[in-house]
Amino acid sequence: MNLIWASILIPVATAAVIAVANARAARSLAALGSLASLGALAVFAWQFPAWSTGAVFPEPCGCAWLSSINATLGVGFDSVSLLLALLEAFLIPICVIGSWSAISDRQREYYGWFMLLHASILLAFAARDVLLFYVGYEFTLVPLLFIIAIWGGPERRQAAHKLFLYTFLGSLFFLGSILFVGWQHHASTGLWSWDMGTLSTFASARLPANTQFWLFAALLAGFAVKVPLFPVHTWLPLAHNQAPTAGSVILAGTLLKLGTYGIFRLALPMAPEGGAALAVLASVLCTVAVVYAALICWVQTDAKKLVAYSSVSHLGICMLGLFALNPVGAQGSVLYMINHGLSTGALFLLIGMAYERYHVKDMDQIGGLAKRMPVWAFFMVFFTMSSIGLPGLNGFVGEYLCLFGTYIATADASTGYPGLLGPGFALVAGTGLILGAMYMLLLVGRYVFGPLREPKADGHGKHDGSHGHDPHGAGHGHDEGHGDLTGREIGLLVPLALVCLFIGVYPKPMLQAIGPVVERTLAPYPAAVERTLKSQPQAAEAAKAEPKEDDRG
Amino acid sequence: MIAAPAMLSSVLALAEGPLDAHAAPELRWAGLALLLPLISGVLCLLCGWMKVRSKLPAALTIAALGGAFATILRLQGAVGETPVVINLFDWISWTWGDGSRFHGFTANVDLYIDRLTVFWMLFVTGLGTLIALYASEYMESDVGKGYTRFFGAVSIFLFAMGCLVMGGNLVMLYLGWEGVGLASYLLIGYYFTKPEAVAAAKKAFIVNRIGDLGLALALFLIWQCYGTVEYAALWKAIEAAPASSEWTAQAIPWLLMLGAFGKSAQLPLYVWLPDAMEGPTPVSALIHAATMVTAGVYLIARMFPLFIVNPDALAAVAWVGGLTALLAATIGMAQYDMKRIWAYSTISQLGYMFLGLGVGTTFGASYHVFTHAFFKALLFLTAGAVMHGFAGQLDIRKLSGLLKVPGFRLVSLLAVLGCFWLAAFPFTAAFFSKDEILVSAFTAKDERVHVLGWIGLVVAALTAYYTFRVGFRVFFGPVKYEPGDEHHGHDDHQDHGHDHGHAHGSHGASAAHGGHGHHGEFHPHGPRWAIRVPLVLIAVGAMLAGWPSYRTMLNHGEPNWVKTQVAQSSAYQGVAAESHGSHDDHAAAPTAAEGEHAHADHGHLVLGMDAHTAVGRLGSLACIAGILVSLYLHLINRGAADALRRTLMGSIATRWIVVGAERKWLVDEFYDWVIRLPLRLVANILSAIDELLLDAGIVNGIGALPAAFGRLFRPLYGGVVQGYAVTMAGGVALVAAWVIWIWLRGAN
Amino acid sequence: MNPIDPQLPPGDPLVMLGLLASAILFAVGIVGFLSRRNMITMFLCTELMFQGAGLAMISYGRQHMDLSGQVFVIFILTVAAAEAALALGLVVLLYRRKETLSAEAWKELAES
Amino acid sequence: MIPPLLYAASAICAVGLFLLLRQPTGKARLGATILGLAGLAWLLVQGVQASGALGFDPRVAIMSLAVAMATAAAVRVITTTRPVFAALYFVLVVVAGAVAYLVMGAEFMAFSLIIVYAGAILITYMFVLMLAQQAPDAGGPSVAYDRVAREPAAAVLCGFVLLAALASVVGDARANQQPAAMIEARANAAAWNRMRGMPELAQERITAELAAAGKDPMGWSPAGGLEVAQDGRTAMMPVTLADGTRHETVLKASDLPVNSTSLGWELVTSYPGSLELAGVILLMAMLGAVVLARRQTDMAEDDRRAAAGLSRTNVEDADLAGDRA
Repeated sequence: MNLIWASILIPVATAAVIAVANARAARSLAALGSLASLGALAVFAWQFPAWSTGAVFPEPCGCAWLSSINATLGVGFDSVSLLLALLEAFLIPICVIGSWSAISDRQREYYGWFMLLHASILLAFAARDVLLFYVGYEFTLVPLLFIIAIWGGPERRQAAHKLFLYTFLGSLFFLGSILFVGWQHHASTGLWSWDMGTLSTFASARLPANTQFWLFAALLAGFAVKVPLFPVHTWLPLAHNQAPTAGSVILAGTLLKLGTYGIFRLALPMAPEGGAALAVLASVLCTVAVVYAALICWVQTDAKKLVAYSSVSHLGICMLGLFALNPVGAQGSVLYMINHGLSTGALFLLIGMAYERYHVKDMDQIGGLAKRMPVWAFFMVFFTMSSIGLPGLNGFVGEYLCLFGTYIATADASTGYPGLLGPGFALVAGTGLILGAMYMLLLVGRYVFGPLREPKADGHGKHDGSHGHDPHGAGHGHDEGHGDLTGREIGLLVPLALVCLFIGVYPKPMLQAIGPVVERTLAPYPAAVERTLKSQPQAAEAAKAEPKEDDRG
Repeated sequence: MIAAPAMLSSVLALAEGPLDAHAAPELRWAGLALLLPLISGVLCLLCGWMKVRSKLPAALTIAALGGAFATILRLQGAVGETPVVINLFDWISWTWGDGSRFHGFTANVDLYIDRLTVFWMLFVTGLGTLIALYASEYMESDVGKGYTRFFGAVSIFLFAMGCLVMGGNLVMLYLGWEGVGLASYLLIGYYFTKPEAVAAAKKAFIVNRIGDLGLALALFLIWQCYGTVEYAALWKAIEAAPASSEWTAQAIPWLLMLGAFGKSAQLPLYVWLPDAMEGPTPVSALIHAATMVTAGVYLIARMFPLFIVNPDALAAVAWVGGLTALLAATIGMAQYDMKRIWAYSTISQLGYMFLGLGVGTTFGASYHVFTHAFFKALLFLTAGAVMHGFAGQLDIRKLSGLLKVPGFRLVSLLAVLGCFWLAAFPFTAAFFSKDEILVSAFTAKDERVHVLGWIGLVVAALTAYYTFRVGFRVFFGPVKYEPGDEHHGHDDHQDHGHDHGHAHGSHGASAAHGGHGHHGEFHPHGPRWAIRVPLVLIAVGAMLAGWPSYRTMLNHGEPNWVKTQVAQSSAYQGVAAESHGSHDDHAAAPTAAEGEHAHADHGHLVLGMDAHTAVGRLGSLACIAGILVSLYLHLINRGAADALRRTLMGSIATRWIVVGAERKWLVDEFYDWVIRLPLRLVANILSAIDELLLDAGIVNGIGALPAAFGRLFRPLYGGVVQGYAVTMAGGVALVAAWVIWIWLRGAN
Repeated sequence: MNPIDPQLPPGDPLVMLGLLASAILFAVGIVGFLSRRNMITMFLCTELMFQGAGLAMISYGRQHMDLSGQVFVIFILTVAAAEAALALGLVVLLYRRKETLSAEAWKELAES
Repeated sequence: MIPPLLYAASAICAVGLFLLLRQPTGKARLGATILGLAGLAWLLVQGVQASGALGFDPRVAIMSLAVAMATAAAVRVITTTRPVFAALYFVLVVVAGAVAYLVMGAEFMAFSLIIVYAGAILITYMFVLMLAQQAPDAGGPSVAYDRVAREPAAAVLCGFVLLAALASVVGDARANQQPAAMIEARANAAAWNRMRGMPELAQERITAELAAAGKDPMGWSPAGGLEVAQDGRTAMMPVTLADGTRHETVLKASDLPVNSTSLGWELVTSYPGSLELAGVILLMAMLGAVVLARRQTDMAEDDRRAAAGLSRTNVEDADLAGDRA
């Protein structure tokens, strides 16, 4: 408990210190603070006793926060949220140190905001009280708004606005839903409670199916914006494209995961009837997202935008796994959240490193950088392979379990978890593998390989007016700018690569840690899915009578 | 509190898996075959890091691959009739619910060692070692630049191939499958500054991915039907419930087939292989001729129990194989680039193997894989040696009489020998393996495939023709050559010629150098020992590849060694029962089966002869006919070939033959127009929809609503103070009126 | 409740007239403020509104027989005087800037 | 008072004013004026009726006239296109207002109004008009930009919706009317209370009474306390005479202090803070006016021209700058 709060509050304290400290010391302080936060969390994870039980540790305390409605400061982790929080704490030092050379403007503010962003994301993952979760979830927007709007690319204002308003609108749905559930709980039991477990148990058991349907719909609508799911994704490419490198990394790495985590943690357990009823619709959206975003990636010329759209496609697969409503898919989905954070974060980092040297992201103007930066190219290929799911690297396990889960999510109950999807969904989403290879290799083929194309005017001329690149930096850019990665940069990438490799080669501990939580979350689903299947008699009959044609696919 | 340490320790515990009691102790070391290439890969990475500027990476790789070969040789002696599963460590495995069948998923890093595995690994590691040795000289101009990258990728390839072949479950196979794809990608794109190479690498990877999707879906289906993806458990499950009529079970072979066709370059996914020749020649030899492309054959052979229950799928495999063989042979006849011809011949030969699989002779297919691996590697490596010596020249019109060029005599000799094998000249190894396939085609129970036997014979003739077209043109005749445009292998060599606009294989432009203009300055340099030794060894291997058949022939009744290997594996499960049994009645007793050989062929007469005899004679005839035509057109009267071409081109009726064959039947263009361009169009439209309709239209539109609403009232705020006053006063008035109205209503 | 209820005690007609007059003056002041362009006239109109307010104060003071109403008129006068001083100072300032008294000469608050 | 009729009268007034704002001439102008006055008259009649008072009261007639005059003058203030005339009409409004104050018994405020408004504020306005309109026809003719009212319809609508609303309250005044006796009693109580605070006000009465009683009319001092009679109309004030005896003087309503005295007392006793604040406001206004005026003089000619959006006049400066360069 104390360690959790330590990991959350250390960044806050760091931000406070940075605010009054010397501007030159800001970056070192931020690095120290983020490493200390990681350390605290790592110690907690080391001592964490519930890796294999799926339980929440420590039991969330009843420390009052808003005592009139019994909102508490309850924090605690189960293995899923702990893994995600570890991912966050792991990425933040990388982001901070990765910004050392990129940000030379208003450093104190920058690192201060970053620390606050870190704290709020950790808070969201740690919170066991839904209102506290909301606070963490929502507060992330504030630092991110400033990070993008001040240190972003040329269209940073618009991007920041859109990000803020769009996701804020989404979270209103989410807030409304949890307030509704809390109020229902009060109306029904006379007690206020905002504990996730209590509310989930209450809502899933006591609310009628119809209410659950709308509850799930509202929660899904709220989180879908953050994930982002297909029709509500358009803020993401812009935000990614305009954000400074570290902002993109953390946005892709963990901020989007808040959406998927929200669905996993709140929407699915609270409204199983709704989840079962809406799984097909949501999965259709996911499947569309996979193909749609992948095709869009394929025609992008901006490297960062390409990777941004790939996030939409990848998260489509991730959510599809979740909506398979069986342990295979959900396992894959949770693992995918982590993997996506690692590999896409690394790709953004790499693109940012090249951008620092050339100030160009457009692949029409720049390419073949492998000749100049072989080490960079190595990592680029490595993380590309991780991103397109090469077995042996992290992407594979999550991606394949997601597809696998989707595939076996048929009405057939031999797995103990009847599902509503099936081979059709897996087939369409599986084309994402092909398309994924197409666009990622396009990226590698043009950006990394091929004849060397460099913008004629380096640094100075092509500077596109974004802040955050100091004039001095552009000055020595000519000598140093086109060199290969520096030791610091390699030092950032190597841990990422090692973690990717480890997860790919030995995912068993993570699978075993995630498994019990997933089973717990999905416990009400077999029954709910059965009911949904029965309520669609023609579909169920068709599924049984004509197994050759999977009509829902 | 100690959960995490416990977790960590389990990570590190790569415990030796439990072995079956009767297994030989050597099997414990099977993992070395995987580990050694992996180690050399990591060491190569370190070399790259340290910027090693010597041939150290090559030495490391050769040593590691040699070690792997030695391991496999030991296994060869130790492996028994029953397969052994060795668990290296747990990979993806967990259970849910009660953990019973269908309540768990297990795909560990297991090795499944049976004779098929060892047989396959034998030539993979053997050829890998030799070709690495060859490459250590071939690539020497890149020392300090791409040298470590090259050998690192080769190591990765061998590791992945090992996973593919030795893996104990389909997910391991998949790992290898994608891993070899990655290695192939890296090696095709080795000259990464050359756009063609990058494009070819990408193409290879993407086309393979289509097949991979099939394989992945098949994997899911297999789990769904049988509840496991581990071979050992799978065979048991199939035995327990052999032929399910569920569509799921029926669909498995079709999806597996898709995977196999992708990796092994069969119709309709063969298009990547010719382009893959952009890679360095040793790579073409190792990956794109001898080993990786046979993974599809391995897959189907390994999964044969799933195919045997589905005659339609088998027939499809046979037809695809036969047609691919024919198509590729016709294209190969009309190409001028030596490597490309060998590439098409590879596709064609792979077609034979699939034909063999389709007609039920896993033995024939595997045997052909075995023989083909040697002679095709030989041909590629000699081509590479020629290319190495002649600055990248590969155009068969610009090379002639190499047998007489000093330094190239041995290479040429070996190349011509290789041509004999490829043409399946009577009593060469390929003759026997091809014979096996064709006999099976003629005698298959499924009569739909008999015609494929005739197609196979035609292809045999075509093969002989195009093989010797190269042989006669390049190695015989008057000495005449012009160097390529690549300063490959020169000491003053600077930059791999990527700065030249085109590939070493592009012929048209090199003519600009003008016939003998270069002759004065250009001295082809012959290969040294590191190229010669592997060539000779491979040639010996190619000869020895026929040894099993010679032995069978000489002492009638002795089982073919290859057949023994194949028969004691899943590849023969059910074959005896299903197939007509021209070879065996029972997988476990090939000896007896061989004896009944003659009886089994009764009733399958080809041209009134016993199938074996007929195919032997017809095959020899086809081969010799092809060689003779080639001899006339390409050695005795070389002008005649051009004249023939002109004649064919002259007539509208025949023009399409030449144009089609030379332009590869426009398959690439067809794919471009039918798949890539529409997809690109759709992608552009979607991109526009996303940016204009979804984002700029709907999202920004909704975002603009409040602003638009505000703009309604904009005239009130013209900046003039009264404008604001009007609103204020109006607002006050309205509020007052409203309050009064409420009050009045309440009062009355 | 009907105000013309005979049961009610009779009201003071002076108060009624005073209130009506105050309302009318206030309304006319507003109308003037909104419809005139001359800044001086506009300020005169605000003075009209002050007049209305003052009259209302006096009327209610009379109705309740309370002197506070008159006291507030004193304050209104104070504020009016202060306003006049400042406002007219501003008017002069503005006039010097643009050589016109038209309020429409000043549109800097407008968007774009 | 029936709201619909009230609203109808307001509407007639509004139409009249609207027509007048459009600067009609001749008969149209006459018609509009008559219409407006008719509406006004109806409104006033309703007001008087609503009070429920019976019989003729000359004060009501005077008040009505004053109101009519104020209204008419106010309308002229906003319809005339000549600012000077507007100011003069405003004086008329102030005078009419003062009459109304007088009638309602606020004598002090009536005169202060005239002094402060007509005497001080309006004079300031006239000064400003003089300052601002340097044209030959300063103050006299209408200026071009203000010849036509802007948005008269919107303005009239706003104004008269407000009028209707406010006029509705007038009815409320009757409904909330407390019995006269009660009001009077309370008012008397307040007045006696004031008297208690300043017993000197009763001096005249006490002196007269003592003189009549043959005692030393000056030799008394207030004994404290004031006993108000039951009906509140009279009160008994005890005083201590020079000889120490107690004398009780009976005070009548006529002995209560006059308006100005009471007002002064009320102001000082009940609103001392507000009074101070008012002083501060006036001071601040004075300082503000000084600052506003000063800033203007500090500006150079070119700066002012630049501020006014005009081109710079001082071309020599530019030339000099060029030479220097």
